[in-house]
Amino acid sequence: MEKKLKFAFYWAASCGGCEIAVLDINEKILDVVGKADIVFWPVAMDIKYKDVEAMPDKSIDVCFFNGAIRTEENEYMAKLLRQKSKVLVAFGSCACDGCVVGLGNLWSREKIFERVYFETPSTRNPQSVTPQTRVKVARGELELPEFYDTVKTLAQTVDVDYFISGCPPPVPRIIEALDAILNGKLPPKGSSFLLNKSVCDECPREKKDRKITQVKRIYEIEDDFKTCFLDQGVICMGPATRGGCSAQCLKANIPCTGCGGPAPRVTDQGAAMISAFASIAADPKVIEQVVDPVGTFYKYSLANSILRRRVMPK
Amino acid sequence: MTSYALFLGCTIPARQPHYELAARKALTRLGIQLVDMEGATCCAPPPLQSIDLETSLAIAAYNICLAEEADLNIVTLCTGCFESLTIANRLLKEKPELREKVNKILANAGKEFRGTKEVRHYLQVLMDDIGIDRLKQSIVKPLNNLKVAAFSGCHLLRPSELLRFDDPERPRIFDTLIEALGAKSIPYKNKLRCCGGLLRGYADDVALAIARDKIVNAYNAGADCISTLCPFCFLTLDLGQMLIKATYKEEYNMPIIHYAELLSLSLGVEPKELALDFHKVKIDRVLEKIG
Amino acid sequence: MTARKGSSKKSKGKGKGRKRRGAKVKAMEEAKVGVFLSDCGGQIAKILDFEALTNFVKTVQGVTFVARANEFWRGEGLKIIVDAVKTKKVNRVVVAEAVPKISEVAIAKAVEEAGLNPHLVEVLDLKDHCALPHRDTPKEATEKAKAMLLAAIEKARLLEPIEKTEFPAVKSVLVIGGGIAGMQAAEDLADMGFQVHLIEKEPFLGGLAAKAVRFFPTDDCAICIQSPATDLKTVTQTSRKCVYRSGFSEIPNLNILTNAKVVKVEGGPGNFKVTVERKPRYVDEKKCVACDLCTSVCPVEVPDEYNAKLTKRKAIYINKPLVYPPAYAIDAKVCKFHECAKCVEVCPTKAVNLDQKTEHVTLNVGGIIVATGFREYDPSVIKEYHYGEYPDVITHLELARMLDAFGPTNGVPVRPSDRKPAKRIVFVQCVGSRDRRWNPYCSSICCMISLKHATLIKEAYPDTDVTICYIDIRTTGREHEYYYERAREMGVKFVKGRPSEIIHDPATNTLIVEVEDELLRRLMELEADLVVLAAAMVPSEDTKELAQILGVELDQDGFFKEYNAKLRPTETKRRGIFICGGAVFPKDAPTTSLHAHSAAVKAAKFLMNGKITKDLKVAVVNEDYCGNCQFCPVTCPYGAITLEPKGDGHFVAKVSELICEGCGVCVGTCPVGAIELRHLKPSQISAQMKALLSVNGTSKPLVLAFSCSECGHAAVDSSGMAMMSYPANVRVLRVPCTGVIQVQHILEAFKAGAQGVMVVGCKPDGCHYEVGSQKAQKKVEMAKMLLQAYGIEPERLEMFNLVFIEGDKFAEAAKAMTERVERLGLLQLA
Amino acid sequence: MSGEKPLDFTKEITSKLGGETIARCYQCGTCASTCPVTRTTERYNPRQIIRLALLGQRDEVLKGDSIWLCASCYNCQERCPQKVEIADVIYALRNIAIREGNIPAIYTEFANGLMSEGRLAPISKFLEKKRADYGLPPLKPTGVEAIKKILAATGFDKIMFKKEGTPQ
Repeated sequence: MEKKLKFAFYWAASCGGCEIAVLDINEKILDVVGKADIVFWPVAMDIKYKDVEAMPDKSIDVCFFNGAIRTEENEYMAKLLRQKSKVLVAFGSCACDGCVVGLGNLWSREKIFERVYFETPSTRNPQSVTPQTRVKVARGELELPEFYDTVKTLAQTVDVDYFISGCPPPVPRIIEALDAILNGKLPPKGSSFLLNKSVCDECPREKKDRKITQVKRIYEIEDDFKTCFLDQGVICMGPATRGGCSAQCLKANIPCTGCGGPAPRVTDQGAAMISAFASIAADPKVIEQVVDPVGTFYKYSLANSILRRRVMPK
Repeated sequence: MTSYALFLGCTIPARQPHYELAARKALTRLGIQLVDMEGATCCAPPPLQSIDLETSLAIAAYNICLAEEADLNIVTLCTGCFESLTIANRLLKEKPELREKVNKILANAGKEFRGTKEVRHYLQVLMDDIGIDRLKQSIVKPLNNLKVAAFSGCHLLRPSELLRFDDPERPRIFDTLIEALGAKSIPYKNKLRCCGGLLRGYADDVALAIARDKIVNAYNAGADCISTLCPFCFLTLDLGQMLIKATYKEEYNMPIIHYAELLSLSLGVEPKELALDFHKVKIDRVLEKIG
Repeated sequence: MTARKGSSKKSKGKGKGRKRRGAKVKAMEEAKVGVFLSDCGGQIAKILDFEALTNFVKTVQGVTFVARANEFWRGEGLKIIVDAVKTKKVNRVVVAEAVPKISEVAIAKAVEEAGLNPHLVEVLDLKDHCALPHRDTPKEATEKAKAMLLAAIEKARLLEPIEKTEFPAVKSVLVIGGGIAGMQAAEDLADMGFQVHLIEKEPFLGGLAAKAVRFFPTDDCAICIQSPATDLKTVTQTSRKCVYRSGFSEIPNLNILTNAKVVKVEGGPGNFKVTVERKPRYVDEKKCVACDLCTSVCPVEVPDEYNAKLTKRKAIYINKPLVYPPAYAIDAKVCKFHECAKCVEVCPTKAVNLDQKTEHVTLNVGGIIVATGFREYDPSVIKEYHYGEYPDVITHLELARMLDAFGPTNGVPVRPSDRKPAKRIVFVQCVGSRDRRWNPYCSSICCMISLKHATLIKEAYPDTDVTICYIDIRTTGREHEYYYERAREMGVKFVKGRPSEIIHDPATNTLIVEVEDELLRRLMELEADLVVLAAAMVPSEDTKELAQILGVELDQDGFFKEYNAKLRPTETKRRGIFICGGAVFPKDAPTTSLHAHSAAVKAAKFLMNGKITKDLKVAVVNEDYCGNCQFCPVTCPYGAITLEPKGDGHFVAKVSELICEGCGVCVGTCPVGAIELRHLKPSQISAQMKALLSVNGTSKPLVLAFSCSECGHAAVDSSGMAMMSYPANVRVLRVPCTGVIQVQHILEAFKAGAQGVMVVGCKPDGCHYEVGSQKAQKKVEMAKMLLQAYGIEPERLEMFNLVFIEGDKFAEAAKAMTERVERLGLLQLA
Repeated sequence: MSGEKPLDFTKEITSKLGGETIARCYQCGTCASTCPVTRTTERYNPRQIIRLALLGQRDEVLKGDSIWLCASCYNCQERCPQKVEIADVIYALRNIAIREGNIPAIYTEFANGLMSEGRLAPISKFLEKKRADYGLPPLKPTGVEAIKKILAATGFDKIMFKKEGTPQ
């Protein structure tokens, strides 16, 4: 019997949906466990840092890393797993492009703390407690990883071999990736397991006059379930978003919000969509109707955009 | 039964109850329910528009708001009210910026124009709600080819872009309704030209000269009477003949009759039930011809 | 599994239906850049330190040869370049040379002759873009010159050869419309040897001109044309001919189809397949001898449209005076056909054939000329004038028919109501023209038509009282003012005032025209026997339908829209389709002729070689990445992009290499980077941007100005030529059209060190690529929103719309932008 | 025309409700030709009023008698080939004139009626009785209080009654 591969899964700054996506592959998991041992998977197995630290370098064959790099711990684990793994896969939108976590780059650490620990209506914090990296308590000193000011993608932190974007990654693409790994048929380094074409290519909706005369929210239209959302005035990120998801949102009559990240030849997903959008906007008024350009066009990719974060007011 | 908020305006109740009486009788007989409006005011016609257009729009809109609150469309008898209210209603429905401006003013009076109601002239009610066929069937006393010089007044037709009542150069509705009563709507010179009424009080001489033209043209065409829709036209032409007599020493004895009166008569209302004593030029000649 | 970023296999162009010329694109050889520095006769060497520049250039990677001379675009200088290409193995040529464009063309030509692809040349203008405007700060100017040279070299290293291609051009033209415009254009082209198909929707040629009888200002017979070339052997070149005496129909290569209209157009410029529907005439043109026996037996009488319905004609008829073809035709709308068939029986040559069917003819033509003319507006909508209601209110075309000696009243103007001669005639100008309710434009010829008719009447019947009510008399053509003068001398009355109403007095059968004589400030009631309305001239019927079939635009008034009113007045945006005459706007006969000849020349120029040779400086789609979002086809100003099915249910964009003008508006739109310009790749923009911003050497914050190759660059050029000055921190990056610029480029510029970004393009309505400038403006607006959200002052980005003569404004803008950015302080990127 | 600034007056008019279209006028005279007042009296010619206004003859337009002679019949507006809203332009001019104190007496009367009763024509005791005799329902009270609030909000009351409710 062949030697089994060693897999690791890690969850950094993300919602955890990617972990669930791993389970969405259903019976395929049987192939995986048949051919590979999972040596590290904090969400499912009790294992400590020191256990990983103790592993020999490059002893993990493939590490699937989801989540962005938000804290000192995220960064430490990214570096550690890079060191221990032969192949590091950025798994999911957070690891690839920063995703919603990356939208934190619109604020500074201080602002975020202020908001989270003081301002939200549900917060009661009479002692004004905020996270500290070191806190003395009765039983000794506690350590917390530092919360960084800027969210980074995995590739901005360590060298990444492969990417599977998506929030979470589409199941067929995960299966393709696993097949490639299990069969030792890995593509060139730096490849993505998503498709080269955009979501539009897979979308069943009909494209019509391609002229946006008014920006509308989805509840403002009477969707005919046939016509492209953009033709109905609803901003859909499909044209600028890397496909491979079979346009599943659109098939459920929800416009694409862009989780596949930028198209392969594009460095900035939001700017690419803005260029396209502005080019087909009927008049300048339409442009004014876009309320939240970053939230709309960079929902998943702010941390991986050209400018990456907001310049904080002094 | 179709219900309307009856917008009376100022001149009809104050000066021409015979018009109101005839209109109420006729429309009720034809199955239209008229609901008197609480708190209605002046419609803000041209004299007020001359002082301030914005205020006038707001006053007109205020009155439309009353109808919106009562959930009724408005019917007007007076052509002037029809114009003021229709223009305000159209402009405010079609121009959001103007509407916002006017609503800011109306907020002071606790009102908001929503644009949910229509303003109709009672001729439109006759045409659309009752219909020519039903109207004809209701006639019990046809007007025996009475030669009527129809004079709708300017503000039923113009500005046509906003009023959208009838073709402003070739109107047919009023004539059709006159002929439905068995009368004959005769052509006469300058039929669509103004009566000059709005100049009364500022340039009475000019107003009278214009009114005289009207009377003369109808007279020369052999009209038995001039039929009006607007209390102002009525006043100008009816009272005007007294003034013409005094100024020009001419006497035409041209009866001026509101269409509502002709309608009532043809529907079988007895002349004595109508307030015909409000006519300065007596209409006996017409009553005789009708028989 | 796919590439995460960047690299991809190159899609191979397919050479369908055309020949490629020149060397196949060789595998990328190593770039050996030759840099040629012109000091413009020493002039700019006083400002720029050429020693330093030469030394700098020598250190740049890829540069294998550097030379300096007084000029490089001709003479000895050019020989140096040719020599470097031939003997020094230089395969990328960077020339710093002034004389914009002329130098580029001359150098490219020489380089091509030397065996190098002419697109491997990059020319930059150190004189007008650097030395002159920065002459007060020579050191900073030299530093900027280094940046400019570096940018040019970096771009040059990435240049790739661009091929030439040939497209077939069928030497045949379809002319639509048999009025004077169509006939003139057809004749020109046929004389030049093109196969011409002239189609006319009516059964007879002649159009409006045939009805108009005479033309101003010569009062000439309306229906004469130039002599066809076939006659040149015997007749002098200057002679004119009556259409029906010109032998027009016998011109070789001219195929005339009457009763015909275009129903379908396929193919493209140079090679259209046009389907023409030909309705039956029911009379064989070749057999009919025009004997008139048929009309004498025909029992059906209808009002004659040709005679403005003033007379009747039969169901089988011919227009007189005679025009082509000299054969009768049957009006299918009224003929009783086999129920009657009297004409069949009586015809001595058996020419009548009631069983003729509608035919469809397919024509293969290289170009199409639209000459469908205009028509008189039906003024019955202007109810205050009672046209169509009062019989004595007529239009000019109806009057023209009366004034025709062959016409319905044999030349006498009469009151149609009682056929009595009209002794008092009032003309009303601007009926349905210059009227926002109907047609807002001035129909431009009606004043002259009224003057013509007024003088014709006065001449023949001097005691007729003719009054013209006008708003403005417009007599702008040559000799037209004399015509107006003559009318006054002849006693035509002029009332300045537009009548408000025409009233009919039944007692006297007199018309009363109510008008204010503004000059007297008096209301007039002009009594008239006949009122003639100068009705507006509007596009011919079916213009909309034809425009749709042809895929060309109409203007706001419904006429065919020219490509450019000044420079391409007889071309449309669709190449190979030309327009002329009244189809473009109402015109008099001389202007129509002019227009027709112009269209003919344009068509001839387009097709004369039997092929169209073109440098493939066009957009290219990489099918692997195109996601079928269908944005590019709608943004392309030329309709050059279509979607092509891939057979698997998927579609990809396809650029027509013939139609594409290479502006890059599609590139600026494509959200996945699937379209590139062959002549300006994204990598070249990035390389230039980085280079331009890499050498600072000024005390001022760097500003990057994207400028289009047309008005934008012209403004930058003229700024230098006019010795305007602006600081050297402003660096210009040239793109074909600002429409190519994407928001990414702007962000990258800031990232690469620009403190401010300018976008300099044509005026929004004057973009050389139609829409590019407007699209750029919208992108700039959105980019500003984005910058705001990023916490970056949006004022750091600005679009400027300039033209060549606004070099001063470019200098001002550059200064203002610099000051603005200085005021904002150093840009902090997170 | 010395000292007048034509553009300023044109701008003033076009920025007023009703006056927006004045500059489209090309002086064709259709309005004058169709006007029932112009054919009755030399005191009024709409074309001339527009011409004066466009030439900046502000005083002549606003202080003169002419603008008060429009009968608001809209004939001119209906037939104007340039869609100049002539009757509305006249309203706009009157609005400006009234703000500058050129208020014909009849307008003060109307304004008084509106302010005090919410209607332009007062109802007499005689009429009330007559109404009752004919069986007409008693008239509902007008919303005069609301009208007062509207007039206060637009400044109408101040335009017409500069000194504490006394007509100017």
